[in-house]
Amino acid sequence: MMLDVKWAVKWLTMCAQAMAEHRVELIELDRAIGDSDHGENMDRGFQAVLDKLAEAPPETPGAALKLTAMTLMSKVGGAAGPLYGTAFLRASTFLGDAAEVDPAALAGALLAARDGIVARGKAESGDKTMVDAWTPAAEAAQAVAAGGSGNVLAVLVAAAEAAEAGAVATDPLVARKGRASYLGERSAGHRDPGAASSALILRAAAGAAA
Amino acid sequence: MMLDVKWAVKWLTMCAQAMAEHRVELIELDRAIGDSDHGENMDRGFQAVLDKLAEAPPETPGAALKLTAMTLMSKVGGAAGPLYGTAFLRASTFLGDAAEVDPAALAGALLAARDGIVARGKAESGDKTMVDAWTPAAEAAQAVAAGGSGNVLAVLVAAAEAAEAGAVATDPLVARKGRASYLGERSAGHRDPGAASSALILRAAAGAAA
Amino acid sequence: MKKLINDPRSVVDESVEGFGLVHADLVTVSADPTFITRKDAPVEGKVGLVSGGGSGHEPLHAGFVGMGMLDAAVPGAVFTSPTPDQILPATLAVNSGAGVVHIVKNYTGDVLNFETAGELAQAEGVEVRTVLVNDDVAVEDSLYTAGRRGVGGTVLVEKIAGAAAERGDGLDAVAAIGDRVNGNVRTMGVALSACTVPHAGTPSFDLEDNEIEIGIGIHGEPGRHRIQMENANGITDRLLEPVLGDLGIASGDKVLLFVNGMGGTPLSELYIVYRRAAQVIADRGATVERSLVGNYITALEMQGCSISVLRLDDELTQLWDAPVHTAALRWGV
Amino acid sequence: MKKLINDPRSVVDESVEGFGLVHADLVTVSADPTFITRKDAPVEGKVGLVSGGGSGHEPLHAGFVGMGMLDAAVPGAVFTSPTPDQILPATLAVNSGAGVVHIVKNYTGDVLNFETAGELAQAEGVEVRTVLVNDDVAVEDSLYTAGRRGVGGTVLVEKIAGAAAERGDGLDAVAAIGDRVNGNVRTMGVALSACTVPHAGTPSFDLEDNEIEIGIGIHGEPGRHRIQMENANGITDRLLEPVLGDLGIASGDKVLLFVNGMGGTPLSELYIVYRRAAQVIADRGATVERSLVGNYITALEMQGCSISVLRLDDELTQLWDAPVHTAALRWGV
Ligand SMILES: Nc1ncnc2c1ncn2[C@@H]1O[C@H](COP(=O)(O)OP(=O)(O)O)[C@@H](O)[C@H]1O
Ligand SMILES: Nc1ncnc2c1ncn2[C@@H]1O[C@H](COP(=O)(O)OP(=O)(O)O)[C@@H](O)[C@H]1O
Ligand SMILES: [Mg+2]
Ligand SMILES: [Mg+2]
Ligand SMILES: [Mg+2]
Ligand SMILES: [Mg+2]
Repeated sequence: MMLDVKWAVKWLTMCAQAMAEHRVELIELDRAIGDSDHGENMDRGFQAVLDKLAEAPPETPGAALKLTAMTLMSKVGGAAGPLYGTAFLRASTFLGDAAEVDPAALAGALLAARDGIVARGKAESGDKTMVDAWTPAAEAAQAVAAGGSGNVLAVLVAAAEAAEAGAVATDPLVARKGRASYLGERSAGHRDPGAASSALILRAAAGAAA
Repeated sequence: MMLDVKWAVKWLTMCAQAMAEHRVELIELDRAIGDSDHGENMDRGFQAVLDKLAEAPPETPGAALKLTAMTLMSKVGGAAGPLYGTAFLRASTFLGDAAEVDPAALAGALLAARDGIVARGKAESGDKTMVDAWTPAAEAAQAVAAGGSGNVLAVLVAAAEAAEAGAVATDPLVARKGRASYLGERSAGHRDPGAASSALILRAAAGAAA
Repeated sequence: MKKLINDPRSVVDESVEGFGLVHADLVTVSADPTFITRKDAPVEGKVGLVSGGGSGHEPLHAGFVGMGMLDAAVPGAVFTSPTPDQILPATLAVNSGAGVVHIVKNYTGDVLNFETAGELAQAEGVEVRTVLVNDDVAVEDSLYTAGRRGVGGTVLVEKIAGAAAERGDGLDAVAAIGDRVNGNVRTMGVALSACTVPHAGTPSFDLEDNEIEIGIGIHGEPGRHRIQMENANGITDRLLEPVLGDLGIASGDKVLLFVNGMGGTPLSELYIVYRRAAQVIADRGATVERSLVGNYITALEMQGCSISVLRLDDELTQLWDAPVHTAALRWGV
Repeated sequence: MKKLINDPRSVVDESVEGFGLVHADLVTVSADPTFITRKDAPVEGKVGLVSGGGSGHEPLHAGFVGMGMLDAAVPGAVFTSPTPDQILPATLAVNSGAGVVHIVKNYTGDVLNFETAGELAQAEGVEVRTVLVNDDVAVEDSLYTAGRRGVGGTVLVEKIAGAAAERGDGLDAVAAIGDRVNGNVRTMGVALSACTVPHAGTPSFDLEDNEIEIGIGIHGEPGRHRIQMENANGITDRLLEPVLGDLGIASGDKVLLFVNGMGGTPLSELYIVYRRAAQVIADRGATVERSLVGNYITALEMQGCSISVLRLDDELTQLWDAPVHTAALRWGV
């Protein structure tokens, strides 16, 4: 099975649904160790993505992700806007104008997204950021894709599960990047909101392929 | 029995004690229908009276009341400062430089105080002000004095009781003067703070004579 | 109660002392009795302007002492009018011989204390006129009350009468300008939360999470009535309607629109209220010629605002535009 | 949550629209994307100054747009940095050819978004320099954090760099002055209460009645540590000590002392804090040459304050004194 632009649009639509549904939860996470805006920003950003998708339906998965990147960049603001913008842009660049995405390309795109976040934000694993969701996700995707089963769904489910585990694993960490880092030790005991939204995004990717 | 300057000083001392003791209660009454300052202002004012009495002990009841008038006028502020200032000033003028005060003079001084408050504040009975304590008090004092028993204590006890009843009787009234009048109907159901402090002052007068 | 204070009883003294340090180029602070005068007072040949009242409304009045506005401010205890023994020396200090205008907000305490001080000053040979400010339309039935309160309009009276004095108007003329401003300005306010008087320690009234007080004054007193929370446009309409109605603002009128914060409301929200108020006034065919938005007459940390509308004529506009140099209002210099 | 707003999602747009109406003589407001420029931008031959950041800190930044200060302000959503598609057109609009300085508070979001916008502007042929403001001494261990935050010092950087641009300094010189101010200013803040972000609807943190947060930023985030409530002098000492220590203020130094309200604290209390801070500085043998007291960089309706100290030299003092004409700071004109 290969992923096409329909999947991409469904993914982004499910992202928008997930952000709307978990808006308050993400605000609450950000309230604890940040400035209470993450859920609002992500919700606003993905609603704008929906509008753009309706205005000018993309023709390839790469084009859908590029449109997403530009929209998030111009509508989200804060730290998450440029970081997610870069992630989607790098993934889009990786996919080029291919009409279909196979497991290897998929895993490569996820890794490119992760690398984009790291390049932009300079966070390392364990800094209690979205990187702690994306790195295990990209690695899990690579592992499944390398296994050669040829199943894009399996790649995405592995990525989503790893991202979710990665987000949960941020709970005890002390933040060293982003706004939560100002709290020092007091940031421990709370989940990183960006890692949580990353897990939602990757779960939506799997959901759209199911 | 006649009242002398010792009584006057004791009265003012007991006033200061009463204001300190009932400070919070008077603030609370003023909080409900005014601006929460009456207890603080009366307490500050009578503490200043104590200081003045110690600095320059007066020789007659009239002198003690004049010193009180000037001190309240310059330390209390708000509506109560000028009103009580005028009351004590008129009472002082009425007593002149007599060394002793008999029941008739006492009742006359109380009436003069009441008249001073009315002249200054233009409130009528039933307007839910301190006048509602002073008018029945002055009348009760007159009645007892006119009875001719010759008992200053009885005059003061009658005045205090009438003032206390007058203060309680302000509860259901709708204020038509002072800050509480802005509340309109909402001022009903609360005791007027100035009537309450007036009752304290007159009870102290009786206490000092007991 | 959490406040940046040391002792409820020293709040006014310490705050005024700090004010004097910051604005030493503009004012002189006199302690015991407490009052604040313009650095160069008395100004030769100029009518002196004195205002005052309870503290807790900062920047009013001390923040308006300076060139083109007040010559002296007399702060009482929090929410308590000052006493004659403060008002009198302030009056004497700013009298250059041209007489002094007292600008008094209409509260029983303020009126009585300024009245006494005025009489004492007259007795010392100083001509005194009083401008009574009573612009609060929330006080509906002034027959059965102590009369309308002086609220937001006070700032406009002080600025415009101050400019008249500065340009050299005589005593009666300055008082007449002050009265004219007062006659042409109306105000109404709302509280979203109460304030806490330092010595009281508890909020001045209790509001539920979904309630607001319409028609409040500036002393943390409850208002005329309590309603369910509404949005900014709805609240603005409620405040503005009686203001415009009472003034009889009609098509062609020129006005100054003043949205004043009560102390604890963010500036950004005042601009949202202003936006609606400007729309409503424009819909009436009137023109907002001048504006003022900010915290100028407050009730400690109360959340809420008041809206004042002043009907302008050419002279009032000119006087409004005239240079002013005080801690809280400054332009043209 | 009770706020004078219509809809959490329209707060910034409506507030900026109101601001534009009130200050139409000073600024032009562009909607979609939202940014505010100086009325006469671009000013021929002058280096352009652009700042921006999340909303909720008013009057920062829009209130500082005008002669002698910023050429443009770019407001994001509440507490959310603006996006490159706002920052870029603002940058282009104020570029007269002399280049543009971005004044950026050091937060990941602000840095990333301004960085992108700066690259895009460079690509369009506009020279851009960035002054990063990071004056918050509450962030102790900058190795293990995103670095010190930009807080109160931002106002001083904007004023002084603005004056340098106004007198005709070139692009690198203006940026260098901005960096110099940033290098000589330190700030620390306290919160007595939290603030409520409109879209969140609940306070940004929970404080007991007797607790305060020391070392807060301007986004309603909790601070470095929580302590029992103290009096104003005690709190002032706690804030000032690390500020003076980090700057190494010694006898003979001249400083600017800036006591900033977080939005919900009465002005009178800020003067009480100022009074103590001035005493402490005098005790060190340093001189307070210039002062600023008021709500200039806020966190919505948060109660609390920050204290900033800027070490002055003759040039910085001169630039501070230079005329400025904005909605929130005005003198000399
Ligand atoms: N340097 C960084 N690298 C990677 N992720 C980061 C970095 N800084 C912040 N983040 C992520 O951004 C999230 C916060 O996003 P958001 O609340 O939208 O932005 P802001 O902090 O500007 O309010 C954090 O939870 C974290 O996951
Ligand atoms: N016109 C008046 N005549 C008589 N008493 C008045 C008048 N106005 C106010 N008072 C009295 O003053 C009291 C309030 O005093 P206080 O709280 O000290 O002054 P303020 O109202 O200025 O805060 C009222 O409770 C009332 O008894
Ligand atoms: Mg955030
Ligand atoms: Mg009172
Ligand atoms: Mg009072
Ligand atoms: Mg943010």
